[in-house]
This record gives sequence, structure tokens and C-alpha cells, in this order.
Amino acid sequence: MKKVINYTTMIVIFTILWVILNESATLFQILIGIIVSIIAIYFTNSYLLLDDYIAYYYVKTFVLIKYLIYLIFQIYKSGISSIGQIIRGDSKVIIIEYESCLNDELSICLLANAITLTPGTVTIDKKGNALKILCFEGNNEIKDAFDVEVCSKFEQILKGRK
Amino acid sequence: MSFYQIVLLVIAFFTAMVIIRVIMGPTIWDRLLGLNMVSAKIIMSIVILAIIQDSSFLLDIALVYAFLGFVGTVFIARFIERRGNL
Amino acid sequence: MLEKVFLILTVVLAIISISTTKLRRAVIYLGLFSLVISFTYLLYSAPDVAIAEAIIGSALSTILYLVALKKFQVFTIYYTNYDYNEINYDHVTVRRGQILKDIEKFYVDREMEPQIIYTTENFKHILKTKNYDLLIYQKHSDFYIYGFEKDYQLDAIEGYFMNEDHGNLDINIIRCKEGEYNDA
Amino acid sequence: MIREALTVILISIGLVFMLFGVIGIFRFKDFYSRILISSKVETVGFITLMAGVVIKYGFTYFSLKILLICLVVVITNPLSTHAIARSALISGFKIKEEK
Repeated sequence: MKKVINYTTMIVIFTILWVILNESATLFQILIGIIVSIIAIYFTNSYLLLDDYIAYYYVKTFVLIKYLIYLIFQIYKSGISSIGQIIRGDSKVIIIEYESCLNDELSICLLANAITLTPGTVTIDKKGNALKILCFEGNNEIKDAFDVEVCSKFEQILKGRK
Repeated sequence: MSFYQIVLLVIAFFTAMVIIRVIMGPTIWDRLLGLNMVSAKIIMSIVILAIIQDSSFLLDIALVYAFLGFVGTVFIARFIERRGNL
Repeated sequence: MLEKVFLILTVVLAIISISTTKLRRAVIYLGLFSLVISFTYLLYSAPDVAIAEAIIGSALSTILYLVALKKFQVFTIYYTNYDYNEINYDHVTVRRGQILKDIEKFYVDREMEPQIIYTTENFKHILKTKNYDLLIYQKHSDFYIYGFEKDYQLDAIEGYFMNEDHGNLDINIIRCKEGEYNDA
Repeated sequence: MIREALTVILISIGLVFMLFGVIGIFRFKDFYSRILISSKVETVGFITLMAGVVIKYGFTYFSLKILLICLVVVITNPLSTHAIARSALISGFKIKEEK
């Protein structure tokens, strides 16, 4: 039952994409969209992936929206702090290691993506759930966010993915 | 000269500055960074051009650019990282 | 006005991409060139040509050039210094620039592709772990060049530095056996 | 009228962010700080500029397509930054010791 709901959500999202790309929302267009998205999901399931599509790439819609809103907030925060950095012009760079408390691939990739967009950090390497992060030396904000024992805010959001 | 044409000119100026960095850049990774920035700027200019001409099919081209610039950059970075083994 | 800026940029990029000596740089310049020229096509209201140029020039031909470059061997040269803080002294910096320029010229003359990497790691660590072709280690004003015994280019480098007049650089060439230091 | 003014203001703010990105790649002396700063400021400028355009057009297919472009760029831009930084690190381009 849960699987059916998940697949229906995927089909609805793909149909919306089809309608946006075609710029017309007539009944005929929506029908074609539904058929094309069913074919696309079936093809990916049977030829491109070993496992089910849902097991790899499904993210709850609510979690995705929460993640995007928090991400945009963080991006703006990071942009403003980077401008200060550019004006000051200090440039000492170090590499720190960070062990994440997530343990499935897609969540770790989303976390790495978010880290790359947040203030003064770029993810460089990933091995299992250990990430190597490049950051500025005197940046206390990062130390507060990543040296803690408990998970950071992003990880708390991403934990409820399935 | 409308506001959007001035915006387009400013973006063109920024593109020229980034290309100067690409030509100067001491390491090959600086050049790659420049390639990435130029492709983002070209996407922006296409969107502004779509506003000026008021034609939404130009946005499809912007979408294609967004995917392709990414593919080129990642391939070159991977090539350098593995020293010739793609 | 706008068209003129982009036209000048295309001409500059085209000239640079054929006059550079390193092929990987030329690939990047060509990618940039095709991005800029396809926007120029859009400005002259030819979106169909622009989309073809973007697909072929920016993605397909970049990958084709890279596959062609696979056949073309890249020489990895590591450069490391005894004391990295010392690199600010003018005297040392000029000598470093001289030897790197010479080695680059040596490889470019023989139509090979050198890639120079500056690192701060200890040279023994690089000898053990990294996959190198040549390692240049500078201690004050002496240079040590590490290379493999079987590499016939090493003799050529020695001859190159002996024959021509390169100032008074102190160069020692050390030959390692294959796999003696290198675990990688 | 107020919508038009808001568009102009947002696009100008986006241009200012991009200006700082261009200054950043000339100001810093080593590669890692350049890549840390510039790619992020780029993304901020991009999102601000696109938000201005979306406000100009309201809820139409035009602005929906722009939102799609925004989503693609927000996903792919950090990926290519990540690829460049990783290729520099693996090739041994190192500035400071690891901790």
C-alpha cells in the first residue's frame, strides 16, 4: 500500500514537469504526461537500477520542502558572511574530518551538497559516512556546527527521509 | 536603452573579467573554476534575453546549458584527477 | 555594443586556444569558446544553431578530445621544498622558477604533457605513497631529482642540463628502482 | 508598479552579489580560498536574480520554468565545485597539513 502511494507521488511530480515543459495543461497533454512518466519509471526500474527506484531515490515531499527552505535560508546566511570574508581578505585554509550520523547513500550526498552551499565550507572527499571538509581556519561558526556530538540540523531533517 | 539591456551589458562585463582570470590562472583548476562560473553567467544572460524578447522557448535552451556545462566540468575534473583514465 | 563584447571574446579565446602549448588547457579554452559563441548565435537570433553548438561543442567534443588525450601520456611532476616558508626569498624563488621552466620546456619540446604539482608534504612521504613520474626536491639551493631507473627520459634530462648553460644550478639526479619506494 | 520596482531592486542585489564573486577570484592568492568563496557567492546571486524575474512574471509557465532552472542549478553547481576541489586534492595540491 505504501509502495503504491510512493509511486503515485512520483508519477504526479513527473506529470507536473511534463506540463511545465509543454506549457499547456489540457486533458490530452496531462494524459500523455501520465503515460510517459509511467514508462520512464518502469524503464528505470527494470534496466538502469539493480534495486527498486523507491529504495534509492524516494524522499518524502514534506522532508524535501523543509530541506529546501532551510537550505535557502542557509545559502543567504552564507552569502552575506562570504562578502565579509572577501572584504577582509584573510585566507588560511584547513581540512577537517567529520563523521556523519546518517548511514544511507542519498542522505549523505544531500548532506554533502548542503555543506558545500553553507558558509565557508566545501566537501572534498567521502568514504562511508566520514566526510572531509575544507574550511577557513578562524571560522568559529563551523567549529560550533560540526564539532558537536549530536547531529546538526540538516541531519535531523534528513533522518526522516523514508 | 532599457534596464534589462544594461543588466545584460553588466553580465557581459563580468564574463570578460572571469575570462581574464581563466587566461591568467596559474593552475589548471583555476581555469576549471572559471569555466564553471562562465557557464552560470551564460545561463543568467539567456534568461534576461528571454525577458527582453518575451519568448519562453529560450528558457529550454537555458535548461540544456545548465545540464551540459555541468557534464563538461565534471568530465575534465575527473580526467585530471585520474591522470588520463576516464 | 553587447554583440561586440562577445565577438571580441570569441576571437581572443580562439587565438589563445590554438597558441597554448598544453593540450589540457586548450580543451578548457575550447569549451569556453563554444559556450561564448553559442550565446553569440542567440544574440543574432539563431536559437537552433545555438542549441546544436551547445550540445556538440560543450559536451560532445570535450569528451571526444579527452578520449583522444588518453593516448597522450601525462607526466606528473611533484615539486617540494625543504622548508616551505623559505619560498618567499627572492633568490630561492627565482631558482625554482628557472628549473621548473627548463623542465617544462624539455617536455614540451618532446611533445609530451607535463603537469606540475606544488605540495608541502615531506618528500619521503611522496616517494612512498604517490604515483609520480618525477620528483623535484629543493633543499636551500641544491636540487634533487628523483626518477625511475627504467625511464629513458631521465638520461635525456641529465644530458639536457649538462649540455646547455643553465646558470649554476646544483642538480643531483637519483635513480630509484621500480617499486623500491613506491607502494602505490 | 510596486512589482516592477521590486524586480529592479532584486536584480540589482543579485548583480552586487555577482560583483563580489568576481572580486573574490581576483583578491585571494591561493586556489582553495578562491574556490571556497566564489562559487557560493555565485549561487546566491543567481537565486536572487531569478527571484526578481519570478516576481515580475507572477504565477505563469515562464516563472515555473525559471524555478525548474533554479532547482537544477542549485543541485549541479555544488556538485561541480565538489568535483574540482576533489580533483585538486587527489592530485596532491596541498596547502596545509591535515588535522
